[in-house]
Amino acid sequence: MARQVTLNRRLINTGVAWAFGILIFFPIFWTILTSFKTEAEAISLSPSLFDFDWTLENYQEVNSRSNYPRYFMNSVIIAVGSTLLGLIIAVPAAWSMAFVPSKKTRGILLWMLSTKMLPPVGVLIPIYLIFRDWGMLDSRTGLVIVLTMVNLPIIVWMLFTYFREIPGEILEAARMDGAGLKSEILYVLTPMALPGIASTLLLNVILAWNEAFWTLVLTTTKAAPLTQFIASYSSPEGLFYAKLSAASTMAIAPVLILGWFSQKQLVRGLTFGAVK
Amino acid sequence: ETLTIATVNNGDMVRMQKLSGEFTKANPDIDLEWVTLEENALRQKVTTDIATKGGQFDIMTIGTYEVPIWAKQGWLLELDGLPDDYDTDDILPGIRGGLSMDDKLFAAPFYGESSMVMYRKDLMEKAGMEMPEDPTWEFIGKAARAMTDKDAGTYGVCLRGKAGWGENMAFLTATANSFGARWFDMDWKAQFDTQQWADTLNFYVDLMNDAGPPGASSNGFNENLTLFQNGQCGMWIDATVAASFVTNPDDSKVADQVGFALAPDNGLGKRGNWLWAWSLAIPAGTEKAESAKKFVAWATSKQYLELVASNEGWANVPPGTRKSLYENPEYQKVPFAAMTLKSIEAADPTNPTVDEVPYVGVQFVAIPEFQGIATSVGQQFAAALAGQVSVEDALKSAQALTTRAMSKAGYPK
Amino acid sequence: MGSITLKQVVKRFDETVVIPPLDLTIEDGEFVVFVGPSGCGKSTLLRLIAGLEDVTEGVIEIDGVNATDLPPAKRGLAMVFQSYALYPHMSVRKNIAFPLKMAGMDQAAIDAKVNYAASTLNLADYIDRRPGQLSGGQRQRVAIGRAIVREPSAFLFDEPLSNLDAALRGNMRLEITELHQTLATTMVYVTHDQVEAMTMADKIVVLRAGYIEQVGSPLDLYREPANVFVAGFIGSPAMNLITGKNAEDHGATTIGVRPEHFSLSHESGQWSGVVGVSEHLGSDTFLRVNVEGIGYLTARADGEFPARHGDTVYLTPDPERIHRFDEAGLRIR
Amino acid sequence: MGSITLKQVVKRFDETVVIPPLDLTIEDGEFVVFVGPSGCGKSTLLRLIAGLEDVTEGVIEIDGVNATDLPPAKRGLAMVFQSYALYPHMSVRKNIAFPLKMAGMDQAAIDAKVNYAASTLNLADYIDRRPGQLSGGQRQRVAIGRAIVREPSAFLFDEPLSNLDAALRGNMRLEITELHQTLATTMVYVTHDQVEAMTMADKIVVLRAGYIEQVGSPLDLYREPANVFVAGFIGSPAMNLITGKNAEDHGATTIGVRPEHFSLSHESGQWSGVVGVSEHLGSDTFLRVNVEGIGYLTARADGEFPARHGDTVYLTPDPERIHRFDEAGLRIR
Amino acid sequence: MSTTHSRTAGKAMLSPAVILLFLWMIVPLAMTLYFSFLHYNLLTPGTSFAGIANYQYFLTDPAFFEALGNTLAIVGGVLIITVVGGTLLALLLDQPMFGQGIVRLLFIAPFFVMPTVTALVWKNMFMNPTNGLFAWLANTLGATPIDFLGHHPLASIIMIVSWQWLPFATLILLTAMQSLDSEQIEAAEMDGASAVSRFFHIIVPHLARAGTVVILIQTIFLLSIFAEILVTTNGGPGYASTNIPYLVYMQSLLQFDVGGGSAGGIVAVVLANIVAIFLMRMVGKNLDL
Ligand SMILES: Nc1ncnc2c1ncn2[C@@H]1O[C@H](COP(=O)(O)OP(=O)(O)OP(=O)(O)O)[C@@H](O)[C@H]1O
Ligand SMILES: Nc1ncnc2c1ncn2[C@@H]1O[C@H](COP(=O)(O)OP(=O)(O)OP(=O)(O)O)[C@@H](O)[C@H]1O
Ligand SMILES: [Mg+2]
Ligand SMILES: [Mg+2]
Repeated sequence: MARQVTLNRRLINTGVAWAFGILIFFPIFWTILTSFKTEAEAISLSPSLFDFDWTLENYQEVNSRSNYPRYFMNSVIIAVGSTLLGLIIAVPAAWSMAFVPSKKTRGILLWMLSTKMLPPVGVLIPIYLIFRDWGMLDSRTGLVIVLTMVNLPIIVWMLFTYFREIPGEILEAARMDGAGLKSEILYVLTPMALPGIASTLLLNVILAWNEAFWTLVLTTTKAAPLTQFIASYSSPEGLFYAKLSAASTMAIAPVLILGWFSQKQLVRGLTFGAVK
Repeated sequence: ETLTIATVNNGDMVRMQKLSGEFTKANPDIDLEWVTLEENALRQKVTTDIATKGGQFDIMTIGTYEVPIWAKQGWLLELDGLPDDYDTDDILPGIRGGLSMDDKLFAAPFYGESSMVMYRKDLMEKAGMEMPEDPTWEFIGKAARAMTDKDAGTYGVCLRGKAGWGENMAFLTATANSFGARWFDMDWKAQFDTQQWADTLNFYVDLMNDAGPPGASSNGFNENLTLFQNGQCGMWIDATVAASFVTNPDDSKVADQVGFALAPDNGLGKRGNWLWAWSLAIPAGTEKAESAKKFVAWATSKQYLELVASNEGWANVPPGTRKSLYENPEYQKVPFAAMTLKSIEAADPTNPTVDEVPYVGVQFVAIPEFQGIATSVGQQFAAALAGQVSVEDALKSAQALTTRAMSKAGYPK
Repeated sequence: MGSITLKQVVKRFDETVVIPPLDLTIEDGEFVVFVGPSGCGKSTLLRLIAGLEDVTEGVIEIDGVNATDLPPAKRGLAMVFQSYALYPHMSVRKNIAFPLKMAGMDQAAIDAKVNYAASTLNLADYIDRRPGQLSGGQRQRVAIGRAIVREPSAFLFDEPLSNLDAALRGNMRLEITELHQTLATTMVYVTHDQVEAMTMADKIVVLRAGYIEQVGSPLDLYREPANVFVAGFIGSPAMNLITGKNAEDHGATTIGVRPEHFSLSHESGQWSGVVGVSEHLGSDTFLRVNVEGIGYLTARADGEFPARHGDTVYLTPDPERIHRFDEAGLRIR
Repeated sequence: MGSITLKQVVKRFDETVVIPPLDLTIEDGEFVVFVGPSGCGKSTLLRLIAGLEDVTEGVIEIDGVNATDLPPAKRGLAMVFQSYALYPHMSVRKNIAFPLKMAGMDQAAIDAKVNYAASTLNLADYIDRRPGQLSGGQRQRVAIGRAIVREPSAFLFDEPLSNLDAALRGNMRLEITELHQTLATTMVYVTHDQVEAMTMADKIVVLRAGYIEQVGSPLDLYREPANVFVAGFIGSPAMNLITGKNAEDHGATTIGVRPEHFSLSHESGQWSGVVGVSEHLGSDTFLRVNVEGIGYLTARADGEFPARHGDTVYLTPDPERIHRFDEAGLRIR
Repeated sequence: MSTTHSRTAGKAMLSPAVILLFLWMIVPLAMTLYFSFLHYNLLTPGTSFAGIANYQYFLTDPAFFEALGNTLAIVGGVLIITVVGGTLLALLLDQPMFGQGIVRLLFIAPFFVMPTVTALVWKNMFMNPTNGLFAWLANTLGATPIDFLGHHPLASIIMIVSWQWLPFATLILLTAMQSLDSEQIEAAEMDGASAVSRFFHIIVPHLARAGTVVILIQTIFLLSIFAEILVTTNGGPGYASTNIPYLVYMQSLLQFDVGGGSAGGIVAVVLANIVAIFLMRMVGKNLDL
């Protein structure tokens, strides 16, 4: 395999791959570009790539209209909160599945996954009523709990596949060395699985960030995250492409940047043990 | 005290949000929290909330459709004891009637609207025709086809096609009224198997195929507004509030070429225009009733209209709610003011159709089931417009599903 | 202190009996090696002693105290795993300090002990590296260091050298032997390597399917295997086991002759046969000889012994060193 | 048919020269083993022959035809990889049939060949299993089967037995040797196992850092290593290399004595020393003896030789078998 | 590892997750089940027992079968596009090239975008038949712009969703591809397999596990695709792009028919479980969990 690859072939690969890459990325690029246009240019029938008057007025407008920092903070709190809570519940569960497996382990795991297949609309009204009764409508706590439950199966599965790759002997060694369960998990397992835990964390932050059903249904103002922010731009009177683009850019940029920085981690983690 | 206000993300409401600083300045003990959502999302949210007594909102923006239904359920707080200078009697009677039950006001209109024809004078001239003040459907059809130049990207008429009870069905129900059709007979039997409906829908689909823009079945108010502002529509029959947008030179390329006319008729005595008011209501059971009332009164007052006028000019004042506005000489200079008032006055929610009906509502039927049914029917009609089913089949499906839903809901009651 | 006694210990996984009732005594300071074919239960036995598995029945005593229900950490034993089981995220120092930290020892005492262990095991130079940056042998030493600092009453090793290459294995073998001589602590060592078992053990325990076949010193087992199984298992290349008429001549069902106990000649001898494969290692030559009426026998000749495929050679077993077994496979004394 | 000739072959990875100009001829039917320390270029050389790497300079001829630019599949060679490289999703049958299928052979012919190979290699019982369900030795056999069916003009093996345990390795070694005797096809075999090299090869090629240190039959290399490197590399335990006065006495810079070429005594002999470690294997005893003025020497005694840590013993090298090397490390003849 | 102690600990550690998930699943589900037997409309106060009427109406709704078909079409269509496309793109990205890191960044970006934003952007800025970029492209090329959402609603949604998920499939398959033991490819090469044969006989089977994960995860998310439909087509025209979740949504939140919506929800749950069973079978076979 290590035979010389001719420069030509490499150049062709590069060209084709970049072409596809740009094609796939184009909608995002275009959105970002449009956010710097005036409305008239945004909707112009002969769009221009760079040849327009760059303007920040859409961002100013969006900012003056809605309290972006609050939406942003809510998104951060909800995404990070639900992920951390999820980890706290999932780490022990995954530990148990990976290191003390029983005949039921596999079934439990698959059952957990299957709960994710239930369409949320089906249980909307009951959840809404429960939340109302518990006074958790429009509360970040409530949302953190919901998103934790929604993503828990994925967290457990990812952690499980990571933990499974850690040789049980190391945990036994820790046990021989006098570590109790807590020390074993805290000092040995968790640091060893750190890359896996990190990628689990990342994926779940992203999933929670983008969750657009429960976040819309269960929040109004105090706890409303960026999905709500976007929803208020979704179809006003007139198609304000430029403002929509600006709002979209503001909503996706944080997670896009996070995703880009952690891309390697993330992809590796996403394989759910399918790649050894 | 913090008031949570649910509003629609349309231009007038957004403006109110921006101007609300004036209100908080005057009432420093009241804070305002805004939930600005797209119309359908807003409706779902507030309906769920009020029906389950979630208590998340202190003020809700709702329409003439919801008010009578909700008031009947006792979900809304009666708007009594408003300040003297509020002048309830100044509200246009048609609008006020739609927001009252047993003569008690349950929501304050923020703006009111009917529908009318907006057209391009230049294109009309080019086509060698002249728009009367009260056109017939036949004239509209002819003019639209004459104005169409698809190669140049000009389409004779832009009409709503996007499915939804507040989108294409608002337009089509109002239009059907002028064709002599109705939703239900006095026994609550669906009427889509009538010739009147067939005529309505055939006329609409043919017209759009010949003279409408591509993709019309996805066009709602927003899309058509953009098309019109961009100079791609010869005529547009839609909400009167659009008049201020299409005549605003900042946003519209054709601002100086827009003319107005009443919604068309078919000589049957009913015009194809509707009546709607976005209104502010207070859910029963809120603990902040006093403050909420204060805000509602402020936002729908005469003073608010003046505030907008002084900040943004008369053309941007929320229209269609107060007689006094239309008596204001300043406002009369606005090109569409007269036509808007005429249109509003031409609509009669309590007697919307040629034949007698058991319901109220011009472009809707004020029963809870209507939203769902009309949205489904709207889907059928959108499919007909997109050419995916024939007009005949669309009507058949509409008839079937309406009958099903009505019998499920237990009509006739 | 470090005597270990197993009394009627039984281990079942669900229904399968892996260890049938088994008794074993390991004296304080002894180096005991468990050998046996793969799957015979060596690791299981070790893990039972360590407390990493529950015994199904029976009693395990450590230093005369019943330890059957003690958790692993309380048994005062240290274990060195086949995979080393080092903590990859900790430096060598932290790895070695871990058991002390878990025991709640104070930092100064920990440092002293770690430094002492590190210098004993020549680990000082890479005390701050992570295990990933170490060679196999160095890792093995760290694992031992981690075991040593706890001053356990006994060390347990489960095939600790099997991941190393041949040369390193030789060295580490010597190091562990020296360690045993220095510390004089009980060591229980699982391996399936002949050489390790023979050279390191004070006492070898030969297991088969959970049963103890023989317990004894390496040379005892080599010289006087208790039965056919041990005879065939101990020694490399394996003992030639001969049945039939030749065995009967010695009053046995089976007789055994080790390859190194034949004298070979090209001219004359007790049995003649044809060379099948001859393996010349330089130092020795191993011949597989097809002897009529007996079958293939393996014989060791010196490195210079000229023999090629197809040659006829004569084999004479050393009469003193013929092992005799009865029909039950037991040694006839 | 299967001669392979390398003429002035050079291999560079970017700037590092892995194989400096190298000439080598492998005769038809020969069993050639490449040995050398890790990283010396054994695998690279094999892969150059296979066509899996491009040569940087030089010519490779197979059966007298210039094959330098032929793709691997066109060279008529078969390769057995260290990791076996079986196709995990195919049954044994399909694995073996794969090269034939790729060659477009018809199904009946494929079946015949596969069945023949399977029976030759005793694979028939698990012909429908997947590789994942096989033991290491069985997998190795499948890999060989896949190579055989193509009837290549030469087999290339890259450490094919290194993933197997000792016993299995011994068996497979014999099987491959027998296979070579049966097929009489050229085999090129890379290993770092002494025993494999010594017992299997017709010809051993000793490599160091890409250079050929010596080419010859196993016994040639054992008896007459061309230089110190080969002397130390071939033979196990390794030859004792002695410098200084003792060497000068023999007119050499370095002399070498193999452990098996000492005679040992408790009473008298040429060199006296103190036993450090004695390893009793039963069949043999290896002693590490600390000889004054020389250092540690390894010596082999027979299994019964009584020697313990601290005993004094006398070593006498066999004068005939002292290897002498000059200051360049080359053998003095 | 398996002492009584550790097994007890194992159970104790697993139970919070199991119990919480169980509650999260069973409580709302039980309520939904209960509601599904009631006449319960949010807009008309009061409830009454409805028997199986809600199910009857839901299942005989002509929209139901269309929605069922659409659901499967969306899941199937997106899976085919992403898995096949992802494999090919992974193959491309696996080749030596310049700037692979940046190309990977470009590829993965769509996965991070909120579904709502995705739908809004595609609908307005690309697929809009007059102002969209596609229309502009068509006009520039002298063709008639396609009315994507009006005439090919389902295909458009499949396309949008595929755009979102293609990166996921590509990158996982790429990782899998890179994990292929190079000796296997070399062995195949020695065995005379051409590049195409190597692809089909060695690479594709090697990707089976990763492919399974891609299919599993995507199916989980695709079965409840909702935001994309709501934003772009509202399920129309007709029912052309209504899937089961959207249908349930229409019942629950457009008609506020909690009874009918609950019946629909239960039906959706049953259907999802049928899919789940098939899927889990496949997963069980391909992933040694
Ligand atoms: N957790 C377990 N569940 C069921 N059976 C087990 C378990 N652990 C071990 N066994 C069985 O117990 C027997 C003994 O296993 P053990 O690991 O002790 O063998 P071993 O002698 O160490 O073998 P090796 O030399 O291969 O390491 C084997 O048959 C094995 O299959
Ligand atoms: N693709 C490559 N790029 C750069 N250097 C390489 C490459 N492949 C091998 N080398 C270098 O070439 C040298 C010889 O490697 P090779 O694999 O042939 O050694 P070897 O003799 O087979 O070693 P071992 O016994 O460990 O298998 C090594 O120094 C190695 O680092
Ligand atoms: Mg074991
Ligand atoms: Mg190699």
